[in-house]
Amino acid sequence: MIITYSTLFAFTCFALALLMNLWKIIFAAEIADRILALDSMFINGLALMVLYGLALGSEIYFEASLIIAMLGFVSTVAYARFILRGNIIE
Amino acid sequence: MSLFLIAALPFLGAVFPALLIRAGRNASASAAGLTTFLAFVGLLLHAPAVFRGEVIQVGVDWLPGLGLNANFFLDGLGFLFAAMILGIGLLVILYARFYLSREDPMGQFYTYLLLFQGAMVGIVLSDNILLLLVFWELTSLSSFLLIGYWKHLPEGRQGARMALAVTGSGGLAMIGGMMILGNIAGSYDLSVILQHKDMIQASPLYLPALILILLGCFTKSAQFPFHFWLPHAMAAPTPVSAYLHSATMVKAGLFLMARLWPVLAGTPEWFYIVATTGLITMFLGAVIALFKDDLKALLAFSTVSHLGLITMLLGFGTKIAAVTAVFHIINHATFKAALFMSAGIVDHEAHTRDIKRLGGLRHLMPVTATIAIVAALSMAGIPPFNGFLSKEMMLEETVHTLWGGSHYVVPGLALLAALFSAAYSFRFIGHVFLGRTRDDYPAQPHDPGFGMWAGPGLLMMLVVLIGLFSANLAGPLVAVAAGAVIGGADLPYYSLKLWHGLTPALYMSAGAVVGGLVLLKLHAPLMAAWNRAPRPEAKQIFDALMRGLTKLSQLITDGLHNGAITRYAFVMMLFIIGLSYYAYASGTLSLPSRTVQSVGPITVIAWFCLMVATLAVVAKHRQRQLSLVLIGVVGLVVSLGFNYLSAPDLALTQLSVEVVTMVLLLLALNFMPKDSPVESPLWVRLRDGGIAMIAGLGAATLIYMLMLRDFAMPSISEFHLANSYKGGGGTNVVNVILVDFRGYDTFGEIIVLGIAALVIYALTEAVLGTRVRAYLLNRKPDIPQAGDAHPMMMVVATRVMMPLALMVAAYIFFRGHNLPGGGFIAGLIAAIALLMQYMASGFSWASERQRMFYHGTIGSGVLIAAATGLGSWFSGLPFLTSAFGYLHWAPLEEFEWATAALFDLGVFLAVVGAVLLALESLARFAWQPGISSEHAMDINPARDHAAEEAAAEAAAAAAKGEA
Amino acid sequence: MNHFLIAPVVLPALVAPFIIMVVRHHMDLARIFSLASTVFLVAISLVLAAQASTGEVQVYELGNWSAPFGIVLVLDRLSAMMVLLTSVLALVINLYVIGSDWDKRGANFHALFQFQLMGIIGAFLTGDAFNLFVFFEVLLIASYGLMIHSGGTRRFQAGVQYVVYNLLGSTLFLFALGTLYSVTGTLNMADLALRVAEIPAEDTALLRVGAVMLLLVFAIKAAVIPLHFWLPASYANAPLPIAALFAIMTKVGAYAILRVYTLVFGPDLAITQGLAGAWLMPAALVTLMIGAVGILGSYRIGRLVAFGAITSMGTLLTAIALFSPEGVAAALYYTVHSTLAAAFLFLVADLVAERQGIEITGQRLMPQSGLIAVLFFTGAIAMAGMPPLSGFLGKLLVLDAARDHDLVWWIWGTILIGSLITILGMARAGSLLFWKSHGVTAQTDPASAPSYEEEANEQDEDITNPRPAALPFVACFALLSGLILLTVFAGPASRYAEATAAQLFAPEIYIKAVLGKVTP
Amino acid sequence: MMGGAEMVYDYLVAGFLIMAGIFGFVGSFGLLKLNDPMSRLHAPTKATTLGVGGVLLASMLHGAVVEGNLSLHELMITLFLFLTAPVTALFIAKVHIHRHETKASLPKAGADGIWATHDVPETKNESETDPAQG
Amino acid sequence: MTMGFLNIEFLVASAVGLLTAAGIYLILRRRTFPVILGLSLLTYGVNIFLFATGRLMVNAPPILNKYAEVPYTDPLPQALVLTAIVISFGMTAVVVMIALAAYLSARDDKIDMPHHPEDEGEDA
Amino acid sequence: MRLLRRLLPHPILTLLLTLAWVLLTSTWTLNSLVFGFLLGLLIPFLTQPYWPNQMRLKKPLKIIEYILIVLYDIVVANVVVARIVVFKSNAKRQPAWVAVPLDLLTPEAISVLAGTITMTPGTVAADVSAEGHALLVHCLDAPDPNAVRDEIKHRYERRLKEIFE
Ligand code: NA
Ligand code: NA
Repeated sequence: MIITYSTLFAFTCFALALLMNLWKIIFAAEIADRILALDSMFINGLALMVLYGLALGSEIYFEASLIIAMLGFVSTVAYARFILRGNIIE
Repeated sequence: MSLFLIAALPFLGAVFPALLIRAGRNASASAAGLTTFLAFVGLLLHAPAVFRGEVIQVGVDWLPGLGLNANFFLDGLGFLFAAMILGIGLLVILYARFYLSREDPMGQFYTYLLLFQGAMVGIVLSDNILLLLVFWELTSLSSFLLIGYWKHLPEGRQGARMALAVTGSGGLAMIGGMMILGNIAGSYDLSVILQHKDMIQASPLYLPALILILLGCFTKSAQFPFHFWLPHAMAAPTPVSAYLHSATMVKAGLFLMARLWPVLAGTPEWFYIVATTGLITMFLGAVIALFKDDLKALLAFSTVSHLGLITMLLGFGTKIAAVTAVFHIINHATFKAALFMSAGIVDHEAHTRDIKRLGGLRHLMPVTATIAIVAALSMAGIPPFNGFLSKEMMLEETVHTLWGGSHYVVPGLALLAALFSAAYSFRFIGHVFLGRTRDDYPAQPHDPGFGMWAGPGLLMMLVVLIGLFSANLAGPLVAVAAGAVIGGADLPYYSLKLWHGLTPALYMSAGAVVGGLVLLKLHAPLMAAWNRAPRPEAKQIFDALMRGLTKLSQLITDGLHNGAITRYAFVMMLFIIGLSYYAYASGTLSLPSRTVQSVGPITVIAWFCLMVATLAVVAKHRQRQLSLVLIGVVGLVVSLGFNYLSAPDLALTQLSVEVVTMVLLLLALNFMPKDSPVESPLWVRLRDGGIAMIAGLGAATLIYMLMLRDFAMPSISEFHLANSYKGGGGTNVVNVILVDFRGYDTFGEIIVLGIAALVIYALTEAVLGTRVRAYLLNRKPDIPQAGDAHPMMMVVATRVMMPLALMVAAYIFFRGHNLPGGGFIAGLIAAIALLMQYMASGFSWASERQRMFYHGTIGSGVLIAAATGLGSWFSGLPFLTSAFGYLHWAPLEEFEWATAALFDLGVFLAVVGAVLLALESLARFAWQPGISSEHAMDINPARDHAAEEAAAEAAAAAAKGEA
Repeated sequence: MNHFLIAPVVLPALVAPFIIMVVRHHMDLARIFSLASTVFLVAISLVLAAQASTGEVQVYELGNWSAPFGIVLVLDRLSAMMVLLTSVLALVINLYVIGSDWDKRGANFHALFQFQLMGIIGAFLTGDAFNLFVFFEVLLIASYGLMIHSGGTRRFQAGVQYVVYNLLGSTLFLFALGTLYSVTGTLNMADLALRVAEIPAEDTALLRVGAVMLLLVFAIKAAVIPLHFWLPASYANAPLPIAALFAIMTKVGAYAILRVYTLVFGPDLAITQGLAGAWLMPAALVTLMIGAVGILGSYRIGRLVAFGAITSMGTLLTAIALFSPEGVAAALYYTVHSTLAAAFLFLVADLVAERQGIEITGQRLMPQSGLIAVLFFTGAIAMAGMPPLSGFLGKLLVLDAARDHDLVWWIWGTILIGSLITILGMARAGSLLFWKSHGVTAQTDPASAPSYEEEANEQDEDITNPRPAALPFVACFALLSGLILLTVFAGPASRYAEATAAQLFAPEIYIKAVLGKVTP
Repeated sequence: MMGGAEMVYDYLVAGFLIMAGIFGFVGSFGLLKLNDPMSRLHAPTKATTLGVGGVLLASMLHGAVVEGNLSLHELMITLFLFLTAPVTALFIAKVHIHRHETKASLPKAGADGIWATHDVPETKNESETDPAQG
Repeated sequence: MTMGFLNIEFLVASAVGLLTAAGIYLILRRRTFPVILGLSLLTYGVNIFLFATGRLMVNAPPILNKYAEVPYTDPLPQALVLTAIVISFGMTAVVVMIALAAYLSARDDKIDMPHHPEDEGEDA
Repeated sequence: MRLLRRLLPHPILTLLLTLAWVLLTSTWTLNSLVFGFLLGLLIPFLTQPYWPNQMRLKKPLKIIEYILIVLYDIVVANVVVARIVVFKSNAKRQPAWVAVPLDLLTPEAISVLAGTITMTPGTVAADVSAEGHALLVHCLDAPDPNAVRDEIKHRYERRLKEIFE
């Protein structure tokens, strides 16, 4: 029971975090903030995924989380490198 | 000789002149002459039978399903025409040998001529109207080549195109008419059709068929109002004119009217259309001919007039008129061919054919003058020449013909036509050959060699002989031919002779001759009046029409296909939406059979993120990098959604594909503008938005309604769920479907990837082979670059992250058959792992360290997948049949093996190769001198330190050495 | 199990990777392998055609999974005919490309060419709707590569449009397949046919949407107005020998319409009434007319032939839209003709373009113009459907098949008037190309020539000095011989077409062969 | 009936979850609230990471106790995050420095004189060979 | 806890609709880049559409469970979507490269081709 | 020995990868261990060109101590940051740049230090100097930047110097 409620709490927190990230992505004045917000969004999404697996008692969703962690990093670096160098694989 | 051979000989012969021209002009001409001669002899061999009234028939099936058979038959009419075509053809070949100059490609000429001749022979021998159509259109095409033979003359190609346009369109109309005719009669065989007069004339489709067929005949035979093309065809060399206008091309229409006379003629429709057209043409042609200064133009319009005459006769629909028509066909062929050839000789010798610049030639070229004068007198209807005979018979017929209740219309106009006809004939004689000898010819004319005048000379003999001994000489031929025209019925009474007594026709003839002389006398003032009179110039009208048509076509074509894919796509959407909506609205929809499933707030928040991000992409699409970030959000949420909705494989795939795509787009964006300008006006944006919303609404409604209903029958995927483990050896049903149940799809899919990489590679080669390369080399970055291209921390992190990522790839690969994953995702992750390395230390640095042969990787992936599929052949099983089993090696536990894993390896390799090849291509675009760094990271104090120490040591050593 | 069915797909799928792995840098070897593969394809296709001509429908169960659960290949007269046509055409074009060195003007030509064949043949043989999608994509992506082969600005620009337009088509394909699967629960075409027949009458709307979307997908491939816009620029800007190969690609669309709308949504099926015939016929007629008008209005040779291809698709679809055995038989005969004719004319157009550029108003003197003029003239005759070549017979067959149709006058009128405009357009182009080029006076100042011409010339640098190779002419004459054979043996050819049409209108044979049953 | 040990586990899991939620929220909240770009970088890189760490711990513990199998999957994700978060932060900081900081607005870079992001070489090395030709 | 009228089917359908609409709108823009973005969005839309044709289920992944009788979602559309994703990935890569090539060659990324009207020539 | 170094270029990485495999598969079986080890040998062998130099640790066991310290710092200091973020107004907060001169030389060590700085709350490693002899650190709220610099050098860099150099 307590786990259910705490899971729901965590769900809500991360979902709200997602919304805040989205807000920042769209309305930030700075590209750095947008990249940052997208990175956070990846991580918050990952958290939601893990929470979902926890709530369902399933391990099926683990790979997705793993991939999100990896790909969030790659895309953040790619976006940042684009700003820094233009060519991201020079 | 078989009719097949007769019809085929000219076509076979057409090959030789073009080939033999290298052996000389004589060889070429002889080849042409010989084949024609052979065909002519072959034809004559049938003469006895034909004159006995027999009909020779041969045939084979060609396209029996359609009723198109290669059936030929030879009756009197066919014989007459074939004889004219081949006989005059021979003379033309002879004549042309001497007429054409050295510069003219003679081989081509004879080839075209024989093609044309073959087509004509085909028309007159066909016993199947579809076959006849084949030859009919062939005459249009081959005459196009003949008329345009002198390629350097603009008049040549214009005349050729005009002839093709007019006769071609008539021919197409005729196709329609013939199809109708065949459908009424139930057969396309002429011999059958000719039996069904009543059925055809009673059919409601008789009139359309008649009009369409007549359109073909009239255009071909230059009947009013289609007569205008014929004079322009005079741009052709004179032998061509002689041939086309005496015996062949223009006679084809007459032939067909005669051929179908038994079933089409005799109705009021026939009479009023055909006779009236003929009458008008006859009159008009004669009048215009009088005012032509060009010899060939004069003859051309006289041809028009005489064709009108024959058409009118056929149009009368009476048997005796038909006989007269046949007789005049023969006569006209003889004198007109002789006249054209004479005119050609004049042109050839005097270098002009302008009547105003000619005169008195009888002294300079007596032989030619004799021939031309005799033929012209025949044309004028002067006894005792053959033209007189048929013309008088014609006048006689007009007297008996009522038109719209009037006795006078037909004879009156016919008389006027005869009068003008006499006048232009006299002018031809008088203004060219008679009169004072001139000394201002462009060249000094004299009679040509025998070869050139032999043909017209022979024809002149015929003109005279037929005139004198018509009953004996032409009688039998007229009889069999006319017998064929009137369809086997008994011939009416007629006699072919010069003197019929004092008939109205004689008075009319006399009147015409006198009137003709008067007109000639008055020619100068009449000509002046004619030139003053406004009249439509057919050529200009036609030209304007054609130019207009071409312009209109260009306008339509360019207007529709203006290169704007935005518009193409819009039209496409509109059409798809419209038809889909129609399909939906015209069907029936049952009530939902499933209930909706409720959702929690978290899901709604995720959905909200997706929707907002999507809208933001649209709103911010001009800021390209931002829109890429936003698409990243969309991809992330979609992946989360797939996971939420029980599709972990999809989530993995979607996410990895999205990241790789994003990287490719960023790499491409590096070279492209970073913003899109505002280009479409507001209304366009509203319009596009409107159609987009309708399409979106449609897609949403469709899937919503689909989701609320069950499958009409159980889905085949129940089988997949039930057999995935038993038959495929895997618990991840999606993967088993991909590598086993539907492995063939996956095989196609990796080939798509492989091809994509090949295309990208080829494209890169193509682009970098052009001046784009120089541009790229000199290109300055359009956003300022920061220092430290390869940060130390990134490099160090990658040294651990990349092996870990590869480990993850291996993990995803090996477990895919039973749990989410598989070769494709593993391939993408491996590629992303390498991408990490490229981002850390640069593509050049990394690829110099480890050469990857991307082509080889892709190729081996496809080959492995294919080989795995082929492996099952050895067990006698179909392509891509999988096998699996379990291995036990002590002390390890049981391993599962599956050929599907090998197949998946192919997938893996293809994916890795494809992604990396794309990355490599983009790296090549970006390559600039100095881009490749020597070190993995730009900043490395340890390296500097070591270098300093080494330098210090070296300095110390050097110092020691010095010491 | 008759492995011949899969052979024409697997062979190029093996040869292509082999070429890119092993002989990528050896053009001669690549040519040999590519050519050998194509020759083998012809041989295999002949075997398949012989097998299919017995009237038996053969099925190949991939992965040893029976239909409808796995993917099956199906060989019937229609697929055999299309495969044979494809491989013969491919062989000829391969010869041409080798002879004219087109394959050296860009990378990876032969591999892409083999994959292209694999895609086309795979599409003809498959019995599965989703697999058809996959092979459509294979053939499309290969065609993207071939279309932009050797590069050039306009080619790239046209390439972008071609890809984007086709991606829209592919998306629509997925929408259609999803809808059909969602309603019926199957993807196998024979199984679809069975299930569609069982759909209750009160629930047809969604199925109808799926059916019409599928038809539209094929209509895009078949270049039906107003979905044809991708064609002119793509074909005109592709290397012309490639455009010649593309002559078969529009036929893939026509084939798919025939297949699906005789097997699954047959003309007698009540629930899909009004979806195909009602609009397809008028659209086909307009297509025909637009193509003809385009021929008359074209000022570049590639574009001229491209519109010729559209016209012939219009004619072909007119015949298909009759949805009668006679119409289909006519359509099949015409398919063979128009494929050969369009390919032939594209090859001749390339001969011309190589010698005097792509502009129809060109003033340059053309070497070997006599022979090429003859070829062009013959090609124009074939394309316009004039006698004596098979196009005329094909057209007569179509006209004859249409005689009982409600729109018979429209059909006849359009076909005949369309032919006339085509003839006029071809005559105009031919006389400007070949007759005017002998003219002594240049009428336009070359300095004022528009820049895109330079662009076009830049792509083909040695247009004034083509190698006097015989192979391109051999290829042209091979196609011409094909046309002549099709004319001479029109009887047997049309009998095969009739038998094929009869087989299509008796789908129970196909269904029985695939599923082993004819009722669910 | 719930045993005492399980109860402890439950509370532990719940504690982790609540901590995770708070940190996750704070991380993204900071992104909104903090007013200078470099400060904004702090919140998500750390708080979010820790938030996820909490979730992962909770998941691991939950798996071990409730499901009865010790799954260490989550450690792998944690490892990834800890490896990547500093690099992510570095890059975003570099973006900020590149676009908004100058040599003067930053503290002196010790003996090296300049921070790497500002250290743009004036000329490029021309001696490299062209891989496109190879 | 449920959200009133909202249900999974509605959320998915509206997502399909919006992605499709946004994709089409961007495809109708005049530069290659937004068109490619539009194609990406449209691809998302159609993939979700295709996926949803198997009907939606939560917590029923098509991974066979040897130990318990659990419901499975329809695996077939998932396999189809996977194939479609891969194919559209290849297509996107190609179109990006061609668009880049076109841009670099023409130095212009307009997607509509410049139109050259007919030169005045001899028509008759 | 040389052969061994080529086959096993980074033993620690091999161990890490083997561990990763076991973590991934989450099955403690011999199969998993053997397979993971094989991959752990294979992958570093393949990626060796990208990590050319050998990394040597002077005092490997000190790592554990270091990790524990850092973990502790992370947890404790996160709470501090959370408080600052949520409760401290922007006006009162005193963000600052700090330049940290480095004694460390090897990239690995510097990277670990920078990572530590970033992961421990309140500081982010933002850049290195042009030659790598200083780190640029940003502090979220540092009334005394010098104290931050000293703590970094004392608490982390010193330990890393021991471990790595
Ligand atoms: Na899988
Ligand atoms: Na697949």
